[in-house]
Amino acid sequence: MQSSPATAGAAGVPYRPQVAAHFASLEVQNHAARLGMWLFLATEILLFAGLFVIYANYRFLFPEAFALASRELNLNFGTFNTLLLITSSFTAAMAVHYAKEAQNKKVVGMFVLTILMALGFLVVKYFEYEHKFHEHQLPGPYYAFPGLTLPGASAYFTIYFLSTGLHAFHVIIGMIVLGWVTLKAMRNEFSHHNYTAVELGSMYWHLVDLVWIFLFPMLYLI
Amino acid sequence: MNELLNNILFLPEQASTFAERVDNLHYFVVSVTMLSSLAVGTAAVFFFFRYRKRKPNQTTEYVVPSVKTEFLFVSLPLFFFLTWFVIGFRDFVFVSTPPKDAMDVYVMGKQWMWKFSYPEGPNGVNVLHVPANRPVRLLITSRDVLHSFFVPAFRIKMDAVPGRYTQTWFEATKPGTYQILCTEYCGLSHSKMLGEVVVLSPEEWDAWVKEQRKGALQNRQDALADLSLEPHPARMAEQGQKVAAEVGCFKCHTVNGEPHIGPTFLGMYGRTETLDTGRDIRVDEAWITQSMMDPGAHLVAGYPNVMPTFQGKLTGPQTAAIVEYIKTLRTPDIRTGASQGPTYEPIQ
Amino acid sequence: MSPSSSIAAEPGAVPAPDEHHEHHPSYLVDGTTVKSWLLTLDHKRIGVMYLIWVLLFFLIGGIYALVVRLELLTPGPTLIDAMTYNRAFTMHGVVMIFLFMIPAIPGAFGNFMLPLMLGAKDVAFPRLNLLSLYLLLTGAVIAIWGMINGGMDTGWTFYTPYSTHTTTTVAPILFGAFIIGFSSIATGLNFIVTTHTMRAPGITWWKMPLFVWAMYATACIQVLATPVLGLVLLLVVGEHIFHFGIFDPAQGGDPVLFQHLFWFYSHPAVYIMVLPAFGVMSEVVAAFSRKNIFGYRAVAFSSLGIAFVGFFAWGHHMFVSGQSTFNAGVFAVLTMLVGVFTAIKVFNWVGTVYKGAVDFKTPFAYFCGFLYFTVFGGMTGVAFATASLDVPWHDTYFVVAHFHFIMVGATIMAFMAAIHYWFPKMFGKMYHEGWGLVSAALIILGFNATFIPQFLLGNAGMPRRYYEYPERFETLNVASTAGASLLAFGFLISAIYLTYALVYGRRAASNPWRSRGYEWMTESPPPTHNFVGPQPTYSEEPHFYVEPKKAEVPDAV
Amino acid sequence: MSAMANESFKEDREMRQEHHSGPGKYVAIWIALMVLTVVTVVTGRMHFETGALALALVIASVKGALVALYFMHLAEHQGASRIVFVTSMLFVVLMLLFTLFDIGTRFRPALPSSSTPQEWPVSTPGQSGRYGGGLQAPGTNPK
Repeated sequence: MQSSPATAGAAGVPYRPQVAAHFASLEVQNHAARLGMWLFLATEILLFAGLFVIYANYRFLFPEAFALASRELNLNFGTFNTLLLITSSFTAAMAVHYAKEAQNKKVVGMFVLTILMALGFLVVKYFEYEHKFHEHQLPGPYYAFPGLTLPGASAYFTIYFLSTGLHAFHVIIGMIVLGWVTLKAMRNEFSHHNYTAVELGSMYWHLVDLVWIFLFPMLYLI
Repeated sequence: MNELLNNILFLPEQASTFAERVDNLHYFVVSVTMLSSLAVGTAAVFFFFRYRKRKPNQTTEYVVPSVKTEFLFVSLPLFFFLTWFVIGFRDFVFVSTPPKDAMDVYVMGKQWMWKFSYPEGPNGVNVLHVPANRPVRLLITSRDVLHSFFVPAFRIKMDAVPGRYTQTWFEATKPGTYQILCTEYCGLSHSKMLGEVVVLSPEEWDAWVKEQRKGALQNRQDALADLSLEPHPARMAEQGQKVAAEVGCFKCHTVNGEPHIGPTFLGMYGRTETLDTGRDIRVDEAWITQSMMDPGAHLVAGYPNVMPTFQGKLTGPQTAAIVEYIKTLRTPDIRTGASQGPTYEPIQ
Repeated sequence: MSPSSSIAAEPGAVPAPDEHHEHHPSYLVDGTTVKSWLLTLDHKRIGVMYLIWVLLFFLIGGIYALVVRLELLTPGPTLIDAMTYNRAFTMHGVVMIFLFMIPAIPGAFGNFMLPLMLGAKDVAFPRLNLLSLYLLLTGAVIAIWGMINGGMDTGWTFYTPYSTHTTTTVAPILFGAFIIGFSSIATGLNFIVTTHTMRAPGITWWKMPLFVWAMYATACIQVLATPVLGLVLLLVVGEHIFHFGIFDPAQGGDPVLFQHLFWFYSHPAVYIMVLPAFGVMSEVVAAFSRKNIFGYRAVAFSSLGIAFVGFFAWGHHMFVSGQSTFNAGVFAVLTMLVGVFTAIKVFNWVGTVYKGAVDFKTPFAYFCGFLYFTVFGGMTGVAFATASLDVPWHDTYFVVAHFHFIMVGATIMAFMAAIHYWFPKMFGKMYHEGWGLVSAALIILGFNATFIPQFLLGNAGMPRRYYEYPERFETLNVASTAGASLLAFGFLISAIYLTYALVYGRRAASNPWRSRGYEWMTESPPPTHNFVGPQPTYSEEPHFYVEPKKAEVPDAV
Repeated sequence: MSAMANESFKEDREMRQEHHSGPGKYVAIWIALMVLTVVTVVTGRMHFETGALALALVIASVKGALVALYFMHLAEHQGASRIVFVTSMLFVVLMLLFTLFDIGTRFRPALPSSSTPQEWPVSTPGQSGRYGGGLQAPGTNPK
């Protein structure tokens, strides 16, 4: 699903991009692919917006519980993950830069770095989750953390797990998309004429980063 | 005129101050709608005939509206819509803000009945008594899922949300009996969740309250509730819950799934329990009854033998009612402990 | 995902070069294998497949509707027990909304007509287009599986906490609806990109047919609203299985917040259903009164206006839900604006007929019905938005009648008009005009006979979703059920003569209506890539009947 | 392949006005993002009484804008892409505002009852807390 807008436009014949029969020119085709990707990203933004709305409402209702519960999170892990994700976004942007210059090796390198950092992000997330499970800081009825019994604390952890879980799912999808683009780069496919796949894949990755940029202060810093 | 429009529109009788306000707006909206639709419809039909096609491949003039026409198209509906909004929202504020001197009645919806309580008693099931010509504020909550309290004759409606109170109010204008309906889908017997408002004249109301607070009418009240539309097993379960509260079952048994001094009632019926003898039994009516009468006989493993016998303390129907009640706690769709709302205790 | 990747190398969709250059086969016969249909990338074939499926879903939803109506024939239990009834009305709502109303016009006619109207060879992402059809079917299969294995009894609004605690099969049906949401997003995304990038020379934004404008506005709503529904459905499924407590009052959750999120999608969803209908009708009224649209820009803008303001009117579903009075006021005013935009459209449609040349054919008959349903459905909608009138009407049969008028009535009229108007375009056959008019009359009459009693029932105070009802409501309910059977009879007639026409109908001329909509500038049925030879030029706006240019409109009559 | 022309050339050209600049820009943005992250963590740790959330959100918005404008090339692409992004943001904000309006102005007891328990008077005159709610005492109750 995620990759469809990206692939649909670019009929993937190696080395030389081909214009699908129904497009007037390659430019239009790339424009369509990019616009499609933006629309898809808009749907992703609205998807997360639902969670943001839930978060905002419950934070409004339970300000103290949310403030105290957020201090239960490990800020060091969170900060590290933020820096990691921003750096991975940077390498993804560099990949687009190299793709335009047809330096496919460097594209591969940048994307491998990005994927490794994504993996690192997930590993850190795993340790955070494990700690939460250990402390019984779990959603809703499974919440049994004796250190914080204010009403709303369980709602905080419900939202924490839902939003970071959904985000982690997007990280995984992003890794798959980037992996696929990396494979194409290994086949030396990209050049100034044909870098749409790199661009769209990295746009998706930037969105994952963008969402985290908002999730981080919301969850860790209030 | 009012009467006639009421009949044409199939509206129920007007029995509250709000009903009159709503209906006036209703008549206004309906008449404007009908007149303007008639105008649009006539224009359309006239055009259909006047400008019918006379030859194949007929060409037409190129007509575009002037700015003036478009302005008319926008401003005319906008004018009426905003007028209606002003009137309607004024009335909406009226019905959402109870007067300061309103008397309070607590309303609780549960599957599938309405319970009413007055701050100083009494309680009622499915029948709400109120005095005429006096504002009554309803503080509405729910024990389980969403319900909605609707009295067509008063034109009022408000959702009952579990765990919190919503409010609405009315001032009944004439004594009589009016139907209460539930308008938020709430499960199997949603359409049976009916009740009635009995509006009493001030003298009758005073007498009624006095009598109720003496408790003399409690029996009659129960009888009334028995005749209500509520299904029989639910009624028994309801009684069972009352009895269980009265004799103190809940001191040791929870209904929210947590083990306490005794095993929880939640999901007890039909559950397989391991007894202290090591034997597994499936909880049924007989076992529950026996446990009430001779608690030590078949003790669930892990619980102390501290329960007193209820032999002779409970009548047969009461025992059956408690069993019925425990049976209702069997399925996950019975929500217990969900509501943070008031706990209604029976008036002694 | 699999269809999109597996068809990457499928050559069946791109036909081999044809020897007879002048004799391109129509899309219907260009490839006759089952595979050439199921894996086609041709927007026209996808549109036809959508049409077949949504008609099937319409049949399922219609059967549920008849069951519900039959049950309500008498005050007590009539035919089925309460549980079955509760499931039946839920399924009626779910099937009709998610499987018929939302995909119907965009999926079937949007897919077919949008590229033709833009002078394009296909939509921007043909594979995504096919994927959206199969996502719809996947979602439908999951949901229908859930319906067969238990069904759901929450009503189509899935209000928590009932939906998270009922023991019926909530999870598969909501998950099915979630997948259908992806299909809807894919369609919308495709249409927006197509409109932006695929317009042929001459078709500037202000020369796009109004159907395209309506589809564009619809697509914006689909893209922006559906993700929120997806999230909400997932949360409800999660609640139902794990009891997170996100909307559970026992854990501090707020059921009213669920309603906010739900209606943030589901109110705009009403416009997903009705805006395409407005678009179809703008085409039909222009074609059959042989006139340019009166106030073209006003109609186009009002589509966008409805799409935008419609997003911020959702709170009028919640006037008596415990929402704040202040919010009720804000949402009431914004709802009035939707009413104004709709009124602009109505006036301009009537204005279009002015000085026209009305050809009273079946689609135009449906236009009359549509106008009627839109005016009365719209006006009752405005009445609801006054907030105080909503208090007695909320969740009564008045609501049921209102949305069946505006949402269903208008959409069904447009759907039927679209079938009739574009039947020769899509299939190259002609239906029987007389039967068309008869069944249109029956459907419009039946619709009124069904729902006018329901308006009165609502006034009298009968709540919706009632299995049994007090006896004083019986007469009106009987009238409504009788009307429903008339309605069903009307649809039966159309089904018969349309099927007959499909098989035995006489060949239609390329442009039997002599319409000057852009979609008629190619042959009917169109060849696989829509145009043979030079691309048509679009120098005039659509529905320009001032001076006929015979050379451009191939007309064989 | 075929001679399909297209009305949207102009729009397309606007979108293609890209300036292929060196990696320096990306490095600068990356450093800015890292610095802003450190800033938001440091200020977040201070736990300001007022405006902590607002400050955090402002910093996050700046970071988000940097990512969208430069990493996602929104600064170079004009036209539809920008409209799409801005519209989706607008809808998020409006959705937040309308729901927050609601809980901000709702009848107090209609909020989750456990949210602010200390502010709920458990008993009010004439109600003796038995009917549980801790509602504001109404003006007068019937004798």
